[in-house]
Amino acid sequence: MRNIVQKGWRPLLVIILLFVIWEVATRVFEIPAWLIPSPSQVVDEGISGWSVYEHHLYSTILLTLIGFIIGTSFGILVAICLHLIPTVRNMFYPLIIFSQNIPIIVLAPLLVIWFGFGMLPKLIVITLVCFFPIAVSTLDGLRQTSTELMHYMKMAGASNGQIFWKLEWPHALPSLFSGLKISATYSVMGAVISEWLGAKEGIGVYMTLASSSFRTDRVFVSIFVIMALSLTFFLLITALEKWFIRWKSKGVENSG
Amino acid sequence: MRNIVQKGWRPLLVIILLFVIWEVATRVFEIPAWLIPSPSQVVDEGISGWSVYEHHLYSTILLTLIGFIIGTSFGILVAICLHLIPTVRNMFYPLIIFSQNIPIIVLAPLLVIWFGFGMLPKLIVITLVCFFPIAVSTLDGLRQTSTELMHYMKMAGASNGQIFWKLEWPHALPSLFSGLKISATYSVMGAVISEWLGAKEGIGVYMTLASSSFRTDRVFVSIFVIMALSLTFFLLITALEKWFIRWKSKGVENSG
Amino acid sequence: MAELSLTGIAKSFEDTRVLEGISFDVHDAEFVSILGPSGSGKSTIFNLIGGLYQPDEGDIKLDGESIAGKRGSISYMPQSPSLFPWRTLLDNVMLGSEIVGQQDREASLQMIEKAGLGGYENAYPHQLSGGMKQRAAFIRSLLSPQPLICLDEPFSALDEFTRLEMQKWLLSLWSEYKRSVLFVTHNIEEALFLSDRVMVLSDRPARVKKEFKIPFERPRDESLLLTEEFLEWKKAIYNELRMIT
Amino acid sequence: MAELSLTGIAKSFEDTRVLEGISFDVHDAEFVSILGPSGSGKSTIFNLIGGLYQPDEGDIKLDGESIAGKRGSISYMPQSPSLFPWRTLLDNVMLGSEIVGQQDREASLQMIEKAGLGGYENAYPHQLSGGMKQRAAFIRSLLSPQPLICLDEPFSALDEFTRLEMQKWLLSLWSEYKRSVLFVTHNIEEALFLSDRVMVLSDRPARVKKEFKIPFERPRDESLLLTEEFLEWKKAIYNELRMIT
Amino acid sequence: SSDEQTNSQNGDASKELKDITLVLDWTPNTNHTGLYVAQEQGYFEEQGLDVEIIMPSETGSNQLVASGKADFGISYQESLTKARIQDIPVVSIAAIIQHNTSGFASPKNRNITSPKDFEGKTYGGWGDPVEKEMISTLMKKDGGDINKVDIINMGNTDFFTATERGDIDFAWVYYGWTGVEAELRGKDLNMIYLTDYSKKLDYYTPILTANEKKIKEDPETVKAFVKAVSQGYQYAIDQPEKAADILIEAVPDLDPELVKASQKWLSPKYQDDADQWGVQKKSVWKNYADWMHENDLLDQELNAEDAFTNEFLPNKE
Ligand SMILES: Nc1ncnc2c1ncn2[C@@H]1O[C@H](COP(=O)(O)OP(=O)(O)OP(=O)(O)O)[C@@H](O)[C@H]1O
Ligand SMILES: Nc1ncnc2c1ncn2[C@@H]1O[C@H](COP(=O)(O)OP(=O)(O)OP(=O)(O)O)[C@@H](O)[C@H]1O
Ligand SMILES: [Mg+2]
Ligand SMILES: [Mg+2]
Repeated sequence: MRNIVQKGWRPLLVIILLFVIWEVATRVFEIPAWLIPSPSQVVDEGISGWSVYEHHLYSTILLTLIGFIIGTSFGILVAICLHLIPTVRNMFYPLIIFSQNIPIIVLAPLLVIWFGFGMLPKLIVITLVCFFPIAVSTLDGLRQTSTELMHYMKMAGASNGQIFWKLEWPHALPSLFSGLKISATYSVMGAVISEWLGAKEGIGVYMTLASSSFRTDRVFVSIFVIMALSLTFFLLITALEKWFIRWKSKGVENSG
Repeated sequence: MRNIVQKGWRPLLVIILLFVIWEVATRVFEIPAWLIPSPSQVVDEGISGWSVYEHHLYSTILLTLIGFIIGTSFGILVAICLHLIPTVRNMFYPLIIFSQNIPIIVLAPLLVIWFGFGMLPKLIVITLVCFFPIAVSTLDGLRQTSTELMHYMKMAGASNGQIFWKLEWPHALPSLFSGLKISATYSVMGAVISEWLGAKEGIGVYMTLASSSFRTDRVFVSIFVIMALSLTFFLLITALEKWFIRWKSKGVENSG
Repeated sequence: MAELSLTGIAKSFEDTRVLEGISFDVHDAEFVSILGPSGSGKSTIFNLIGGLYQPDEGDIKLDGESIAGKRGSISYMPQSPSLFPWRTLLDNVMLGSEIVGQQDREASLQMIEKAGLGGYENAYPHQLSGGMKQRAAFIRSLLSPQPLICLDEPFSALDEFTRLEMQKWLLSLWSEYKRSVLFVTHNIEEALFLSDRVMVLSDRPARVKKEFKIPFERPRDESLLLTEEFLEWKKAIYNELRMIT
Repeated sequence: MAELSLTGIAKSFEDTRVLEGISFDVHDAEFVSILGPSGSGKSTIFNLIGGLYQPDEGDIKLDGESIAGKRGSISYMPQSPSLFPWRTLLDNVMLGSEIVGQQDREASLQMIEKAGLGGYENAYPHQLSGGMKQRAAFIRSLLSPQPLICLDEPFSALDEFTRLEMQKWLLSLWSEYKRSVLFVTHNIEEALFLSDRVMVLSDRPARVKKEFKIPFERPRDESLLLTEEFLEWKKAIYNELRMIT
Repeated sequence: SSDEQTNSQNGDASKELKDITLVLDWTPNTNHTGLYVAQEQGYFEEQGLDVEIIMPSETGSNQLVASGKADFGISYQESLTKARIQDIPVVSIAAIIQHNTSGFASPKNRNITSPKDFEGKTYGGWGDPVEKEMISTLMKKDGGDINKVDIINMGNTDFFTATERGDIDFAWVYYGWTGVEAELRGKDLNMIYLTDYSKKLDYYTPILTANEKKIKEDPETVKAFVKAVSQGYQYAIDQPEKAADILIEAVPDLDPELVKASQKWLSPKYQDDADQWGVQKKSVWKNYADWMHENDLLDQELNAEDAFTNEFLPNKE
């Protein structure tokens, strides 16, 4: 905590500086609000319009969380399966890569056609978005274990399961968290995209409406809300990472 | 090469099986082509329509390549700067994370309003898409060097530059390639999105047109083209990875 | 029961023959040492017994069953400590037995104490000195329950006293539990002090050059190291090794 | 020129005091060894001299200038070989000199040959035996040009003959180039055979327990190892060490 | 082949031509035929213009035109009304189709013949509040209750798929495109046109737009542009088949069958009962804005006079 406070002031300064430049620029060049609203206008709308987008926000958070949990669990699970069962890996690894190459935004409308307007197509979208970064990172992390430790485990007669849980999994954790961080950020975007597929509520809906009534200030509010949301998410994952890989942070402290 | 041929048949089999199921399903259930076209229809259109989408394809490839190169170079560069200069890292690392949280699809239309229809807004979109995975992976890879080797380098009086080029950079390569693989796939998507912003050619344009004329078969053709494109891209990166990290593959061969 | 027998083992890495026609036995409850020049193939023999590699020729039998390519039949201490950076000393030490499913926290803590590592139970490997890591790896192998223990230069990073301490401890454990021990070292005194038999390997490609049966009575004592007989044996093996290199 | 002097060095890790009031000098072109129990703090002294850590108390001077916390003033061989897995043997060996910007491929190849690693120039570390890795790390430090060399148990993984070979080689290089050497070992004979002075450290917290000035003439020869005087010296140091542990 | 044509026509004269960008409102379709005709037949060139037609991004054309990134745009009345309320300086310079051709379509088997029949049915829209008000207005006229209609957001999903799957019963479509596609597919639709129920709802869609600055500073170009466009639409009115062929030629990715059929249906509607193609009436602008204001879809009243102008339409010979 103290760490954040201590280190936090520099980036905060940079951000504040950026905002000041932006505010001054919009005033000096008299940029109309529909083109680029000034930060003060955006903040104004963000505060006064809270009641307007509050329920949209909750709905998006919920969708993001569910999608993220399903998507990453699925990604990790698939990575583990592929890693542990070479036959399956040979069969499906290329397909996983394929899966990522499916253009989600293109596919999304088709998903609705096939699965209707319920939760299912939305969750599929978020899952697809989260799935790839986490699956690829996890797989890479699992494969890059130290040969020395691997030799020990094999010689000691560790079963594949043991090699996995005691060596490969802890070794892959940093890599997995790398992927989780990326997925966390993308899942929010995935939720917004999936809301465009047809939803009654959500930041995605709020934004579409704002954009179609040329309320650029509201579009910015939704951009900031989305950013805030995914940042919060990112920080949560980082905190979890710190907790799970504390042996590493301990190491870094001492190697001063 | 032989490796690919030897291992390639399994995933190919799975894919072929999927296609067969799909083909049979569309015939048995008499699914109309505008809902889900059968693979044979898609392949037909893919071959006979080649001349229609050929120039779209080239345009997308070009855009993807330029965007990918700019985006990843920028990502790697930023990661390196942040890693090497702690003050800069403290100031900008949170902003990098912020940068990813900018919802690109939301921002994209605004980019066009601000920057017009030229290459600039398109390249900004692809750069933003590529930037984050590569920057985060590279940074993570750079930070996770072995303490033992780091101690040696420091004791040997290596300058920060030397520590970087001789230890951290080669150590980060696997991680960097992990990120490159993700970016490669995303850059194609980024290009398609940026084509939706207003372009004359490109797979994104082709697809929009197909979709608005209810030509579901062409939508599928574009989905497959996009997939093929990003897969090719992914494989290129993987080949590069094999080449750059050959000491590792050598290790795996011998540890039988 | 643990009767190990190697017959006609050969192994090459990329066209360089490392081992050639290696045959020897380790009888039940026997203590056998392997001496040989650096790079001759001692660790490779362990890797073959441990099933990490397949021998190119020949067979490896434990209690009459072939274990070539079969893993988990020995408790093993590798030449480099190979501790897991994310585990504390205690967790590292218990790993070998954990794999077999027989953890004993109490015994582990006692062993740690005995190896002079008391107070470091919760330290991570990077907080330990080289010798401390080696001792941790040694305890880890002792705590694994397999009847054949293979130790690859277990005491090379230890000072003379800690080393003697460890050797005596190893002997006492060995005489108590009667496990078979295969021991790689490059210290002739150590081999003599500990073993029933000493095998000397030739340079690449390695063969069993000579086998010495060590007649000293057990239980052995530090004082043995200073006896005339010991020194003579040492000279004999020394000369044998000198001829190789 | 390389005159090292440590005065009143103290160092703690998380409330455990490891070093306490360590003071000693290494004169120009002198060969000084450090003996001490495992975990006493020998490697830590090297880390302090190398500038990896700051001493809690005291100062380290090289040629009159303080080098506490300053890196790159020594050529260094760590206790674990610390070879870079993505570099071939040759590239690993040249790393130390590469850092200083004075690569000499020819000299490196000669050194590799001399260390008995000829033919392994293009092997990656995982293809080398434990002793071979150690020799590679040793050559790497020799090829670094700094006038003070710090070697942390450089020969612990070598058989007696290769070790003697390396020791003789080190001595010949030392007498030729007159660099100052600080040498950590746990082998009393080795310390005696090589050094001008031997420093004995006490157990934690380590202090310089005793200092022996070794009077053997140079150049020294293998035959020295068998002389009566040598054995007496050995006994003296042995007893000193025994009192510690 | 379209390349060849433009090349041969532009030829060496292209040097003196003025570069013009035109943003569409959606993907090219028969609403835009006149534009493509003007381009392919060289009407633009005759006016000294080199026009580039660009597809829009999600936000549509208004802001692009207002910010000057595009010179002209295609929009529709409702969007332009909202834009002007937000002080976005765009003006409508011609109505491409005289009367609103949109309406609520449903498959025949849903038995929706009047707005009252919406009760108990599901409407699929894109989440805009205007949809609810529109349905409500129609139903009130017909004695129906809006609260008995289930309104869901179906995003970009197309009408056929959504109705076929049974997710929705009716949707708001342009007959000229979706309705004609239904004819081609042999699917019978019931259409309820907005214009049949309220005059207020007869708004212009689509329209041709330019920004205020351009109109003030460069009226010649605007005039020239509108003239060429007007010629293009006149051609489409007179020769629907040929016009359709030109569109198909220019945008080969479109479905030719659909374009031909749609063109045949739409050509007479461009001018319809007006004196001249492109004429706009103040009452139409005012009525619809008032309706929106009454239903809380606008938070201000529109100054209808400033929203459109007929002054650039060519003088009727
Ligand atoms: N980074 C560290 N964090 C915490 N404690 C450490 C660290 N490095 C060393 N120590 C402790 O300092 C003490 C001395 O370690 P050092 O490595 O100097 O011993 P050594 O004399 O080299 O022993 P050996 O002969 O076994 O290598 C040990 O008790 C060790 O646990
Ligand atoms: N994975 C491998 N790939 C290629 N060569 C290898 C591999 N492992 C070992 N070798 C080679 O086999 C030979 C014997 O190695 P080994 O590790 O068995 O020696 P050792 O007797 O244990 O030596 P030391 O006493 O130095 O540890 C060496 O020349 C080494 O280079
Ligand atoms: Mg070995
Ligand atoms: Mg040490």
